[in-house]
Amino acid sequence: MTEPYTRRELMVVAAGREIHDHEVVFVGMRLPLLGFGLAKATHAPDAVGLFENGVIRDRPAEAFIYTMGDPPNIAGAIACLGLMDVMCLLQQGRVDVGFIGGAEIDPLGNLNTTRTAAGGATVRLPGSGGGGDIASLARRTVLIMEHEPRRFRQQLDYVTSPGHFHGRRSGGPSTLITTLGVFDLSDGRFRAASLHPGITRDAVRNATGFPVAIDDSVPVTRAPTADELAYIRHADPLGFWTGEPMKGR
Amino acid sequence: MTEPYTRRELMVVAAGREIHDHEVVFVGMRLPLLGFGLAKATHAPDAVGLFENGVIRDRPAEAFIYTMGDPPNIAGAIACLGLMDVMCLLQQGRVDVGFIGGAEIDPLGNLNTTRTAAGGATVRLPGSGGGGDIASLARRTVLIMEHEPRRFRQQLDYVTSPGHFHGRRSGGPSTLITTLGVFDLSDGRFRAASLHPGITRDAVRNATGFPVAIDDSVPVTRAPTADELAYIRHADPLGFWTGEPMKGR
Amino acid sequence: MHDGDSVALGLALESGIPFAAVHEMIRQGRKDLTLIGPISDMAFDQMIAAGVVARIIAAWVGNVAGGSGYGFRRAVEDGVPRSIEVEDHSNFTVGLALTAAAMGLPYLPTRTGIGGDIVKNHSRIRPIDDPFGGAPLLAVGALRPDVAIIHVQRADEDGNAHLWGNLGLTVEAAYAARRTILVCEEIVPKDVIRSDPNRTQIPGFLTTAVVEEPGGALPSSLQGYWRRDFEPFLEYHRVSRTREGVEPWLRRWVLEIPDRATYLDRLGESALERLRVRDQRLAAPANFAP
Amino acid sequence: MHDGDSVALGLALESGIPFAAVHEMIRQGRKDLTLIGPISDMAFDQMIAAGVVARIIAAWVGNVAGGSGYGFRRAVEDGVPRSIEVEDHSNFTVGLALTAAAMGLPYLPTRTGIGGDIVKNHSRIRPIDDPFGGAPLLAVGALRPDVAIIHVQRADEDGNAHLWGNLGLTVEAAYAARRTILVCEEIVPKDVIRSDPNRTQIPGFLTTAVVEEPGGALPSSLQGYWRRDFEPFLEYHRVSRTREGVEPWLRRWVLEIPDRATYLDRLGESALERLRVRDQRLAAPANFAP
Repeated sequence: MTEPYTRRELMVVAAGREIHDHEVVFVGMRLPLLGFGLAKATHAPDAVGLFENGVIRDRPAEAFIYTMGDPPNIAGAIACLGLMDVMCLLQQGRVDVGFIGGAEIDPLGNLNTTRTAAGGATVRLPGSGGGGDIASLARRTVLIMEHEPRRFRQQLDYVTSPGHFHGRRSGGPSTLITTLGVFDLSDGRFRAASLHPGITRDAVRNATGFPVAIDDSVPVTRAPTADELAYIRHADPLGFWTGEPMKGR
Repeated sequence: MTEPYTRRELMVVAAGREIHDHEVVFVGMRLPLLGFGLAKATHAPDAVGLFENGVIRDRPAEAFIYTMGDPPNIAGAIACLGLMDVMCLLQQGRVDVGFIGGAEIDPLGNLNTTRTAAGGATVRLPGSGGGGDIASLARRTVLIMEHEPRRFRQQLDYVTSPGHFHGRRSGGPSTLITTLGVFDLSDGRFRAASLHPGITRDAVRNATGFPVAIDDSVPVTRAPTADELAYIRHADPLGFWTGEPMKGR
Repeated sequence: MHDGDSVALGLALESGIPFAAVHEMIRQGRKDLTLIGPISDMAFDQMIAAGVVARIIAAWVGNVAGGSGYGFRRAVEDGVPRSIEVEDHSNFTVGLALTAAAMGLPYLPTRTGIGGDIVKNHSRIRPIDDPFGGAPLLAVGALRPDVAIIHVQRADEDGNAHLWGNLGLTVEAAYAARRTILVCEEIVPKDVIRSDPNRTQIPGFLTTAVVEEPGGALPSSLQGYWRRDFEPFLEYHRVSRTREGVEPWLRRWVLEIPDRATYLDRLGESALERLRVRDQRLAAPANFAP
Repeated sequence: MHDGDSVALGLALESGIPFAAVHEMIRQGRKDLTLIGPISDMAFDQMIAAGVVARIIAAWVGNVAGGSGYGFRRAVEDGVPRSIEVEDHSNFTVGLALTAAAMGLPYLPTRTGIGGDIVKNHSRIRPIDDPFGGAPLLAVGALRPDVAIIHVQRADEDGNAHLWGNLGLTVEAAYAARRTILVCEEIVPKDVIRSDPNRTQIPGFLTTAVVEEPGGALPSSLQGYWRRDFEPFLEYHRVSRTREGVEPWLRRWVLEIPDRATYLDRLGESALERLRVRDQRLAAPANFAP
């Protein structure tokens, strides 16, 4: 009987599992950052993390960081390069996996973080940041989203970060981790790989604005181990990211 | 009555005069390097020197250097950038004047440092180094040469460093400093600006394998002052560059 | 600085944002500025909310801690306090545009963005063929800011700058800009700069002006000098939800303050003490002896 | 290293030339190597004279102190000891070719060389139009070396490298190469590297192997560690005038020596003492405390 955990702690564990040992990882903030630290602490000790500001780390920051530019993320880094350096490594294909979040997603794994008319009037969102670049150039991408009907749309108003498209030469979304489950997006499918404990097929279907394949045999997302929870709570002691709903960018 | 000086000391002084205060100078080795130091010590205290290896200096090296990469040229530099950084500044038009030497020259100020059949059989020369880039991209270039008939050719076998050519959009050779005189090459002319003391018009004509304009009123190259000589002999105490004939690259 | 200038700032992403200069531009009531940067955290949002901006060339405009930039949204969605144009980029495409200018080139090729909407019908980006017969590419046109404003740890009086920690697009922008203005924590003797030429990110002949303004990047961080002051980012995010909320904030923290020194006084010594870095974690020695 | 590999070295120009690796490649009797670099000082000339080179991609091949590279001349002019192909470049075009590969691009545009013969009928350089309608440009095709060999001051066991002083094209080549081999003066604990992440020029995941070989760059210099040993350059220039002169030199200084340690013994302790940097001129402190 495992101890209680939040849905975001479960998502962090799922994110960590997407990182293999020795991989070069384009790390985002929030859940992927925790997932990277968790992977380093468990099954991927030799993974290396790149940040879009040019920072390269082979271990997580020693203190909690709110942004990738916070001083604890610089102190003890193995390199502080420029943004162009890491983007060029990305374009060269030296980055194995990148994490991206989005406000909206479509069945091909396209993400929108630029503008949406989903609610009627057009709402301006912050924009791409490095998301569009990671989506274009990483060998594979892992997407992380709030699983809500208004965010899972058959047709996006704007594609900020390209998913699978005709003529795509490499990369593209491999996995989507949501508040309801984990989904396999490789080669343009949209198939449930696991549902989080207590989440029904109908709950997923009702929260997804387009058809999603869910096998009868779909497993339950593995619960975090005590060690995994211990790591996450050490890294996010106030539950800033794992206790409350995810935020914007 | 000034004290005796070598022809190369005279050339150093002439090179120094080509540098104006506050200019950004792509410095070569040997005579131009001494000329840069001389200009800094006299009329151009705020000139800045760039080297193709990425070094930027606002004062000469503290010790004699044989190559631009020698440690005394790094210690006390204001910046050590990369080769691409200084080349990009050059391509941007941020470099006012660059110095280049060559094995052969033609009437348009084209230089050959790649290969020549002047002596019959083809002789392979070292190549461009940064010379071709400085010739292409500096706002103006100053050329430095041994003045010998075999080097001053109507037609070169190979143009390593472009001089004036049809369709040239900017830059090009402005001045040529030789062992016999100083020549104005601006806008494609080849005109004697001054002849070194004791050098006759005929001596120049006989040493130049193509027509050269020499006014009857052509002045004599101004002799080095005692201060200028003092600087040069302090900077090149053994006469490594100013006592003996110029070398290769 | 002139009205209508294009200004690159916030180039190191979340750290070293020259807020002192940002607030001074607002105080001076600059008009029709074009802001250029990768992500600006809340600096761009404050300038937009203050009405000094006509155009944005950026990859992301918001508030890193909070998400949305409400000043940005009001300007784009409702034209309040004025409408602005937005040239959308990714971090890489805005970086390529600045790098092209830094290299003295009209454009740079790239593969980023293909298949997405950012690069479609973009005024600065167009499809090109690979002259060597490879896959199709995009050409990102050069972007030369009128001014780049850069906060660094130390510089000499000639504007040779030592900068460490985050770099982002700082160097590319300094090379690309027509004028580069340095704000530094300390103006140091030339020999400090000369002691470590590899630490010089910006050579002085690219620098137009140097201003000594300690704490000029607060509330953003500066490695070895200032921690990030997190609360002001959240506070601004809260109050900027409405125009009625942001205007008093602008008066209190920008318009009614003559300069950065007063801003720091208003923060208070206990806050400054909490933010000032006192510990030392020095770089391992590097010997430049010849 | 394999026969037929393309090898980039001498990337910092006159300093940090990995002569220990150069001599080892000669000892191993490598065949048909392609050498890539801006200028190589006498390293390329020695490899050519030893017959291990089939092709040169460089801006300048000679002996900086002396001028001509006689081994290079014999190979090009007379096919002795074997003929070689030469792909001529300027420093900028060979840098652009490596940078294009480092950026993951098929080419980079430039204006350098227009009007000269280097860029005419060049296998890697062709004329292109500016997609934005400006003046004609040249496209320099990407150059991806099989191996880059780089001598640095210090690295950790993962191959994160601190390098200072001359950089030249070192970083671009490390990014561009399929495999990067580091030769360093000292392998240091990771915390030394981590103490100054801005000094890290090459991140470890680009490094294939790290070799600790103090003095491995002699007779070229390495900032803070070794002065340039000038005489061997002049001596090699003298003896390499003829094939009969260079072969005994190669035997004495390369072929009959098992390794770099023996080379240093043969130089003698007094020479090493004269070349070893004992003074300290340390970089000004940079604080990375968070």
